[in-house]
Amino acid sequence: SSNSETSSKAPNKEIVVNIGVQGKTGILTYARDHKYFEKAFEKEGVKVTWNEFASGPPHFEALASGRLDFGSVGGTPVIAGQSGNVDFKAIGVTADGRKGNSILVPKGSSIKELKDLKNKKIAVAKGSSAYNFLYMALDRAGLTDKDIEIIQLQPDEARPALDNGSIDAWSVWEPYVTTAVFQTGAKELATGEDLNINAPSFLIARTKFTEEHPDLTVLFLKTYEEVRRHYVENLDEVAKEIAQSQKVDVKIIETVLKKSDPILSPATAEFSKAHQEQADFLYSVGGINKKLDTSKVIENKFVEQALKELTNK
Amino acid sequence: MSNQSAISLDKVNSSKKRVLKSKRDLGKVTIMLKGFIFPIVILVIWELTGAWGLISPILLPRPSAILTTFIDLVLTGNLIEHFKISLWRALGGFILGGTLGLLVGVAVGFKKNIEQTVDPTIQMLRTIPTLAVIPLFILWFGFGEVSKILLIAKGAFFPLYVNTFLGIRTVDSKLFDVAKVLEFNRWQLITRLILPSALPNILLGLRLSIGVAWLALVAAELMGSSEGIGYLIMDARQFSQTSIVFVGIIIFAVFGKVSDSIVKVFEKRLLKWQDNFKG
Amino acid sequence: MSNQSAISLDKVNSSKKRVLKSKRDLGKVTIMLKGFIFPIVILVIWELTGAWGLISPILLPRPSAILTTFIDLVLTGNLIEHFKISLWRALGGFILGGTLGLLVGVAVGFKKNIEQTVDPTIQMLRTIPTLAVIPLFILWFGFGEVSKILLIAKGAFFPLYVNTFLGIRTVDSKLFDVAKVLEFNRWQLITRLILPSALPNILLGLRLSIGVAWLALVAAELMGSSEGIGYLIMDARQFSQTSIVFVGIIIFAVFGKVSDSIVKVFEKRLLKWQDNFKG
Amino acid sequence: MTLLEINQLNKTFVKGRDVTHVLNNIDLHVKKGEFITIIGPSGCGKSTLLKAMAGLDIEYSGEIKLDGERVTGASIKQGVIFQEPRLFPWLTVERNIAASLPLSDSEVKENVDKLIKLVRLEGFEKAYPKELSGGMAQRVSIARALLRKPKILLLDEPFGALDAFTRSHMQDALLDIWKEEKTSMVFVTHDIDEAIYLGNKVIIMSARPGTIQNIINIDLPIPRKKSTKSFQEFRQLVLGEFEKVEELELIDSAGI
Amino acid sequence: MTLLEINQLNKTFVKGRDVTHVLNNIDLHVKKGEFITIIGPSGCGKSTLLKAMAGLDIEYSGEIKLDGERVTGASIKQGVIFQEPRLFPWLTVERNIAASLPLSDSEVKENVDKLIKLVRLEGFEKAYPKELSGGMAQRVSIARALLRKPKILLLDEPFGALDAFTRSHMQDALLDIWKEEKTSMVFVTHDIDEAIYLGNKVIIMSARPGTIQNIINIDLPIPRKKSTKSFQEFRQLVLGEFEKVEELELIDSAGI
Ligand SMILES: Nc1ncnc2c1ncn2[C@@H]1O[C@H](COP(=O)(O)OP(=O)(O)OP(=O)(O)O)[C@@H](O)[C@H]1O
Ligand SMILES: Nc1ncnc2c1ncn2[C@@H]1O[C@H](COP(=O)(O)OP(=O)(O)OP(=O)(O)O)[C@@H](O)[C@H]1O
Ligand SMILES: [Mg+2]
Ligand SMILES: [Mg+2]
Repeated sequence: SSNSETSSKAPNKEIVVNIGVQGKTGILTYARDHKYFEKAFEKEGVKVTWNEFASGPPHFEALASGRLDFGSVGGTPVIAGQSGNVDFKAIGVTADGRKGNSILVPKGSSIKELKDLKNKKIAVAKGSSAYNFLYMALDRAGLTDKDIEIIQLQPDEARPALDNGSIDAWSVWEPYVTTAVFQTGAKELATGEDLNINAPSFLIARTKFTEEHPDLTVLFLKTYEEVRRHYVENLDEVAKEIAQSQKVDVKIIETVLKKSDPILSPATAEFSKAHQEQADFLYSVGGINKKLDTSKVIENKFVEQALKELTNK
Repeated sequence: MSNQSAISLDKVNSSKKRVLKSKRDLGKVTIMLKGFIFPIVILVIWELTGAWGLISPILLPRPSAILTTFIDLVLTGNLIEHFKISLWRALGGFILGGTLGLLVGVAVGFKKNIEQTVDPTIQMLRTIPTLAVIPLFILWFGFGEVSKILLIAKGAFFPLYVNTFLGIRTVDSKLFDVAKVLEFNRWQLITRLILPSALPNILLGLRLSIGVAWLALVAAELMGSSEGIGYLIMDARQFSQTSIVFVGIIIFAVFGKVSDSIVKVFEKRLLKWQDNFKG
Repeated sequence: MSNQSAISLDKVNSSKKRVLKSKRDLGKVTIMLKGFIFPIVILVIWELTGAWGLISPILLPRPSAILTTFIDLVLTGNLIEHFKISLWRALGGFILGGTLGLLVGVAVGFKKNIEQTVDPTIQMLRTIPTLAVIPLFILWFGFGEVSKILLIAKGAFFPLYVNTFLGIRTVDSKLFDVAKVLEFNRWQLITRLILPSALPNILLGLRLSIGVAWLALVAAELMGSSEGIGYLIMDARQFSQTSIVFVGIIIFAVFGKVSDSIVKVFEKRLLKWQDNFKG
Repeated sequence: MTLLEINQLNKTFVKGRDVTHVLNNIDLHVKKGEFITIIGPSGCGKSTLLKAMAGLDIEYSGEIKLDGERVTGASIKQGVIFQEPRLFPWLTVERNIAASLPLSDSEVKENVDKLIKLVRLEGFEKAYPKELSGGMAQRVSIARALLRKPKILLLDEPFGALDAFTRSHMQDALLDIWKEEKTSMVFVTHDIDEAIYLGNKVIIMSARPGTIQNIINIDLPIPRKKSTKSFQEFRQLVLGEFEKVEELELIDSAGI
Repeated sequence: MTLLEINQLNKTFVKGRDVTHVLNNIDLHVKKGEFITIIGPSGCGKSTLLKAMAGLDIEYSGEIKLDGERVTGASIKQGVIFQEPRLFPWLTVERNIAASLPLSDSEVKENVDKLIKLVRLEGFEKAYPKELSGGMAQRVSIARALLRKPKILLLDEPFGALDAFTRSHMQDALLDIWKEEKTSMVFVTHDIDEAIYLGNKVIIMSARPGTIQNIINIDLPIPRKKSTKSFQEFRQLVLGEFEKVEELELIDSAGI
């Protein structure tokens, strides 16, 4: 009963693929700027439209309303979306997320290790991947949320708070981490890598779309993979390009890109487990109100086929 | 004869009065009911489309589902606590911003000189988006209650300011001449001429300000908060818990209407001297 | 003698008039300058505190830095394009919402019956936060321009609605009687009595609506957009490019002031018949 | 032939628990082409009565019929000149007079110009009400009512703010119109001379509650002269009646 | 002793390129305790002149002095009764009269009550202006001006909307106050009888531009009687002067 044009099976009607992007440094953003998808889908007579979002959760509102077909988001929004019963599939893993999140402390802070966070004010955006990361990091340090004061702040607001000292630490994701480090000399207290925390990010797709257009879904993944390969191989150039269009120091972009470490992979057992852990963890701290079986939304067949077709080529 | 007629008329009047009273009560109820026509029609259509599966419950949960969530939240989710906190914030911000708006509006309306100096700056500030100033507020005032209340106050300031200003500038200059002849001092000028005459506009500004305060609450509670209805809405949105979002929306709507009605009651009382078109 | 005096007076007048004209021009300039006192004082303090390193440039870049960024954005960053797009959206939303607000306000103000049926619902809608209705707008209208314009229209609707309503309800019932006696038809009643009389309030509503439209733009451009000043602001915040954020804020402020001034010019022309307190 | 008919009109104002009885059992018949003048103490209900006749106030008991039909609302059949000028402040003098009629229509324009001349406001066509003197504003409102050629014209102290000469001029102009158009007139005034000079009938009202105290038929030929003996006799008669109404002892010292 | 002194007053209204010359070389001296009445055609500038005397309009050439000092603004020294009642619609009758003075002060309250009795508005203390008749509103505004005991009282057609008897009563009440308080009075009226009945001097103005045409001293003893021969002689004199001003041919047909 979706009212989207894409759900129409009538062959004479033009099919439109709606893709969501967020941030300035992602593969999809890069692909949008170079019209990779337009070229790939043109052959099938399919049109591509782009929608930019400020963060992960709005993707799911758009998916639910049938206005969005594909997107790339972090693990936590995926869990949130599932808990909200949005009908979608996670059709591929885009990053292991080990380098994506960090806990930052301002320059010259007395906090040297995680244990020092006790009784401190820490800013984090609820529902983001950094939120999970903070809780897990605390867990590793033998602390709980009772030992610290959590301040709910979106990154845009947390940044000035960190700068003027009204918070002691900030759990956040890229590119905020690198930007803060470069601009104010903030220190990374702990990264996902340090703590060995996996937080896979996903490509998501509207279930109905994948059912009606499996071929287009595969095409989407294939195109994504092609762009990714080009992107990874030419990281320096990409960085320069983004830095120029965004008017940001190229060193920041380079660092962000290197850390983002994009992949395209099926949800392997390891990734699935990590993701399930994230969901269980969120439930245990009351972030979501029910226990989830995350495997229900994971759909590997498209990415497997896409990767196979690419190696065969 | 005149006496007699007066008596008979008195009778007519008193019986008429009784009829009038019950009629008036009935009238009031009818008026109230009229106001409910639209909301009820909408609710019914909404519930039915939901029940027939025409709209996904994730996007638009049915009224019954929202009601269930509402009861649930009241019983287990500290909804009342959230509401109280939001109410205090909105009230605090509104009182601060509204009072300032009124005072500055009076000053600017009163003296052309002050207007020429201050008004252009205020008009510039008016269109600065809230979301854009939040970081500065945090920088200057931290993210505690101060920032939140100031943010709400910023929103509440303008409608009252602008309306007070206009109200003062629509004071009839003929009455102003009277005030001059009677040698009103400044205080009397403001309290006996300007404010009463500007009252319809000021009360309108009040209603707009209350509305804006309530709206700014959402933005304010995005800022380092973990309580309040605004927080509840945005939090639920992150997790696609649409029925909670709607509980929040409905609380906003109902509260908006209630506070508006309260001001309207005052309006009726304070403006009984008016001889205006009543519709 | 009377003739003579008339002539001499004529001379006095014409020379007086010339003086008056240049005096008036001078007056206008002074008035403009007065309006700049505050902004300039603030700018200077701001620049100085920045130059002395009292405030981190990331939090609050100096005016000169903002200016540099501004020029840079104009030359290389399509600022003009962004501005045009935002302008169209704001204008579209404002025209849609404002026109509706005016029409509904006239209807509701005009007929008590309509008021009782429609106004309660509208007052409820007024305090529903924009951020909370965005998902519904996406559901119903997608992310395209329609959604954005509707969102802006939603904001622009209320101030004009409420002010028009009040304006109509402050029409002197004495003049209303005159209109009845002269058998004005409905159209004449609205165009010759109600609108002119409500004009001061309607124009105020217009100014508030334009402001709100401009503010709602930020929220609207958060929604699946990749152009516009609102988008520019939100986007720049990702890399803490504060000076871009400030360019956006200042564009908002300046535009707010400019559009306000335009309405005020109209106001002066249209209300020259008024005999009111001028401050 | 009766044009306007008022039967047993009673009017009360209710304010909270206070009931003010303003008009008491008013019976009045206005024949076609009749000129009726009303005098009475300030606050006795003259304006209230006129408002009811005009159909601007229908909250009364009793009935008012125009041409045999109940008056349920205002219309151009009943022209009204209010006690205050009540001009539209946003319209110029000529537009105020034309009001709902289009000035672009050359016939309307011609009539408006004629009336402006009649009320002696040439040169002020484009002036706004705030630029007029009190008497000038009142003359504009007179012109406005005259433009519409109503069946019955209700005038509430129309010449109150005019000097003696402009007033005489306006009185005669009104009489001319009355004779030409056969408009029925109900004319409220405080000037006893004016009442006698103009009316076929002078109605004397008393106050609290407003009652018709007496009706005096003036059967003098028109044009009348105020200096004639018969005029002065009517004057004494009306004054005597009015005296009863007011029952004031200060009449003598007032030197009338 | 001169209380108010007007020298070479000229007043013009400028509107765009139009210049209207309203007052032309007005010279007028008002002695302490003098009662001056002004008559003149509608629109000749009487209200404009009064406004200038009151200090409400200071954009003129020439000078106005009160007690030897230039008038630069309004004050309670110059009491004013405007042509329209100009009541504060949000205040009841008694509050309108008290205005800036506190009714809680028993002396004020007493005076207000006395004045309410004087203008015959007992029972209407708590009424709002919209509940008053035209004449009642005017009486409230008279009471308001009288409460303040000004040095000079400027009255702009104060009794225009009152019936003959209330008017006589008010005229005598005003004369009583004048005699008791020695207030100087400047009284604008359209009623020639009233002008002669009240004034020491009648000032006759002509229009476009407003000029003082003639000043007639009325040296009749007070109280005056309108029926006396000497009164009627003054009446003829004033009428004759006024006639010149208006230069109308219709005076005769007007039957004055
Ligand atoms: N809206 C109202 N509410 C209460 N009382 C009113 C209202 N309007 C008029 N009255 C009362 O009705 C009475 C008659 O008023 P009306 O205006 O008819 O008098 P009038 O005869 O025209 O007097 P005037 O000659 O002074 O104009 C007055 O006593 C007045 O107080
Ligand atoms: N604000 C104004 N702008 C332009 N002209 C004005 C203004 N106010 C008054 N006038 C003109 O000044 C002249 C005198 O007006 P004023 O009110 O003094 O007359 P008046 O003698 O009091 O007449 P009335 O007896 O009718 O009250 C009129 O011709 C009027 O048009
Ligand atoms: Mg009356
Ligand atoms: Mg006057």
